[in-house]
Order: sequence, then structure tokens, then C-alpha cells
Amino acid sequence: MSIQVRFFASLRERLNQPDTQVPAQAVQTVLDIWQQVTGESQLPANVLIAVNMEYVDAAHAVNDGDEVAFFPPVTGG
Amino acid sequence: MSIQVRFFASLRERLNQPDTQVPAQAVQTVLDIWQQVTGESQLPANVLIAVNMEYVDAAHAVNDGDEVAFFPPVTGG
Amino acid sequence: MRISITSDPIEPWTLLHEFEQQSHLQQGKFGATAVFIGTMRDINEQQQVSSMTLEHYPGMTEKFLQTLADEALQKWQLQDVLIVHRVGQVAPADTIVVVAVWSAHRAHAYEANRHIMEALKSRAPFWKKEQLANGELRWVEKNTPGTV
Amino acid sequence: MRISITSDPIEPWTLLHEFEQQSHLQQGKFGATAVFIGTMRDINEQQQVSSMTLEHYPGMTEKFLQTLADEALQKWQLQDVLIVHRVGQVAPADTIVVVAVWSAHRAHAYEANRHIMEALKSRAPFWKKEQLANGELRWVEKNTPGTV
Repeated sequence: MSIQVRFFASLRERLNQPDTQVPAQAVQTVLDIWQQVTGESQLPANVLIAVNMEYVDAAHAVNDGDEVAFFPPVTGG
Repeated sequence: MSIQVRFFASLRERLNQPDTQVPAQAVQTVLDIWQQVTGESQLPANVLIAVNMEYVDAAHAVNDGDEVAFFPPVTGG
Repeated sequence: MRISITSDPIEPWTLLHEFEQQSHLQQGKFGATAVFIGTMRDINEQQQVSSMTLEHYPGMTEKFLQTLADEALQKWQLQDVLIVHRVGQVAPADTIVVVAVWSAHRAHAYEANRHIMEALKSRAPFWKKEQLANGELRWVEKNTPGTV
Repeated sequence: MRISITSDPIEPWTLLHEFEQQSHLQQGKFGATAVFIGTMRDINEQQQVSSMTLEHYPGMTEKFLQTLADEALQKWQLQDVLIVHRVGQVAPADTIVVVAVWSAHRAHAYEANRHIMEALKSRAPFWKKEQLANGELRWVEKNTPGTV
């Protein structure tokens, strides 16, 4: 019963945080996950969030089995 | 002492008018040339005009040695 | 820069590849290439078209396209411009026009390419005469609009 | 339609030529092809760049681009869409992205191509990390704007 948490690019480097898992019962929203994993109370304004590979905002509810990703502004193309 | 007059595409076919020359002293403007060569008093609104390969309007003055061209709306590309 | 009017078939991808090799374009300096290719369709105004003849005004057409390219180089930050247009007898699926621009950034490439195509479509002296599948000949009277 | 993320070098003109041969595109049916090619420059933010690593989010990036192409096919009258994006280690002058669309008329081709590129630039999960000529590594923080 867990949620997969991933970090990408400069955010992964800044946090020095490898991909991890959190117990599903410990969190209700994306923001809860951020706070629990990073210890930071605020989600920086420019951090993007995806749940199950779709963009969401920080208030999005999370469920067991979800994959939650945090990443900086994208710079492809 | 003459002005070269050219017609293109559907306009050339409609008028059945080959390229020709008019004496420079007989005309002052593009419209004069049109009237003299075609016998039509009005220049149709959609006819485009070039003098020496630059777009002009019907009131444009013409001079000895000029090349004056009349053509329909363009359809390239 | 290359401005060319040709009665030979145009193979756009080969043309573009060779132009990049031969032009003064410097490797690593351009970040954005915008290309438009116009191709003859086999249907127009709901009728089957067998072939088409493209007429132009030799001298003026080249001059017009050259001025267009010069103005685009002034207005946008472009590193190179290519305009190639077919004339004479063409068949469905033949390439009619290739416009390509190279720039550091995409906004300039997109804007310049579209501007060149709209000006070419509305002002460059070319005329199309279609031969329909039923044998009829007809002049194309106007181009399709440049907006959706 | 083809959506592809690749760590192999992209040769854009060969790619486009082969795609036209292999796709379901019907000869004589499309009149407008709009192509954008993004290429790595050797300078960024006034500094010389030696190489770059492109990271992506495997799974999400493909899904995002697929949705983007599907939506473009819904919104505009397109006959085909190609999106190819490089990842991994790239060098100056390497092709990073190719976006191509085929349509009956130019307005749809231009609009769709630019829309796809703007959405890709602003939302597709890719990240660039540059290695500068002085040895420094730095993440690219944001893309250049899509307007002149």
C-alpha cells in the first residue's frame, strides 16, 4: 500500500532526493507528499506536478498505487 | 520611342491580346495604355499592374522605355 | 540565400539537405528551421485535376521573391532564406513551392516563413491553369485564404 | 502518425523523406507541409556550450506528445503528424526536435505546427543540462519565448 514518488532534473539534484515511496495512508494530497518527503512546507511556485503522468496541482488527491512526480520548468524542443 | 505592354494568364486569353507596344507620346498613365490597347474604358478592379516589374496603380505615369504589364490575381505557391 | 524558379521537378528533402551543406549556414549557429512545402493536390473546387501549368512573369517574379527575402532578412533575425518555386507543367503530388528559413530562435523562423508564404501567395506573379480529369481547362481564380 | 523519442542522432531530411514514403499519406491529397526543426546551438545565454544532456520522463513524455498530436488532429484538418525528439547526450548542430504536419491547406498546417511546438516547449517533460566550454555544468532554466 504505497505511492511512488519521483523527482526529475535540477529539482532532483537540489533536493538530493532519490525516487522513493510513501505509505498511502499517511497522505491525502500531492502537497502532503511533498512535505513528507522533502521536509519543505511550501511547494515552490515553479515546481510542476504529475500524478500518473498527467499534470495536476498540489491539492490533487492521491491514492494507493499512484505515481507522483515533481519536476522543474521544462526545457525541451 | 515606345512603351512595351504585356498581358498574362487568363487576362491575356480573355483579351486575346498579344504583347504589344504603344508610342510613348500617346499616353500619360497606365490607364491610358489600358484604354488604348484594349478599347475598354475601365480597368477591371481585380487587374493588377506592374511598371518595370514593380506594382503600381492605374494612375501611375508612364515613360518612354517602360514595360507595363497587366495581369489577373496571382495564384502561385 | 537562394531564390530559384525552376521547370524541373523539386525533391524538397534532397533540396533542403543539399542547401544546408552548400549555403553559408554555420553549424551550431542556428537553432530553428521553419519549412513550408506546397504540393499539387489532385482535387480542387470539388473537381479532379489531372495536371496544371504554372505561368510566371520572367524577371518580375524573381525580382519580387528576391525583395521578399531581402525584406524578411531585414525584419527578422534570420541566418538564411531559401525560396524555390516550380513553373511549367506539373502533376498531382509534385512539389510546387519550398520556403525555408533558418534562425537562432523559433519565433523569428515561424513568423518569417509564414510572412514570406502569405506574400508569395497574394502578390508573387504566378498563375495556375488546371487541366481537369474531364478534359476542361480552367484558370485558378484565387488562392485559399491564409487563415483557418 | 509517428511519435518518437530517441537517443540516436536525427537526420531530419532523411527522416522526413522516409516518413512520407512509409506513412499512410496519400499522394496528391495533401497540399501543405509545415516542418519545424530545432537544432542545438553552440552558444546559450552568451556562453559557449560544448554539449548537452536531454533528460525526459519516460512514459509521461511519450504520453504527453501523443495526446498533443491527437488533439491537433482533432482541432485542425491534418492528414498526418510527425514528432521526433532527441534525448541523452547531444552536441552543437545536432537536431533536437522535428515536428511536421501535412494538410490540404496551409493555414491548418502552419497553425497546427506552431501550436504543437509551443505546447511541447512549455509542457512536454524534457530538461536540458548544458556542459559549458569552461567545464561548468548548468541546467537550462527556461525556454526562449515563442513570440518575436
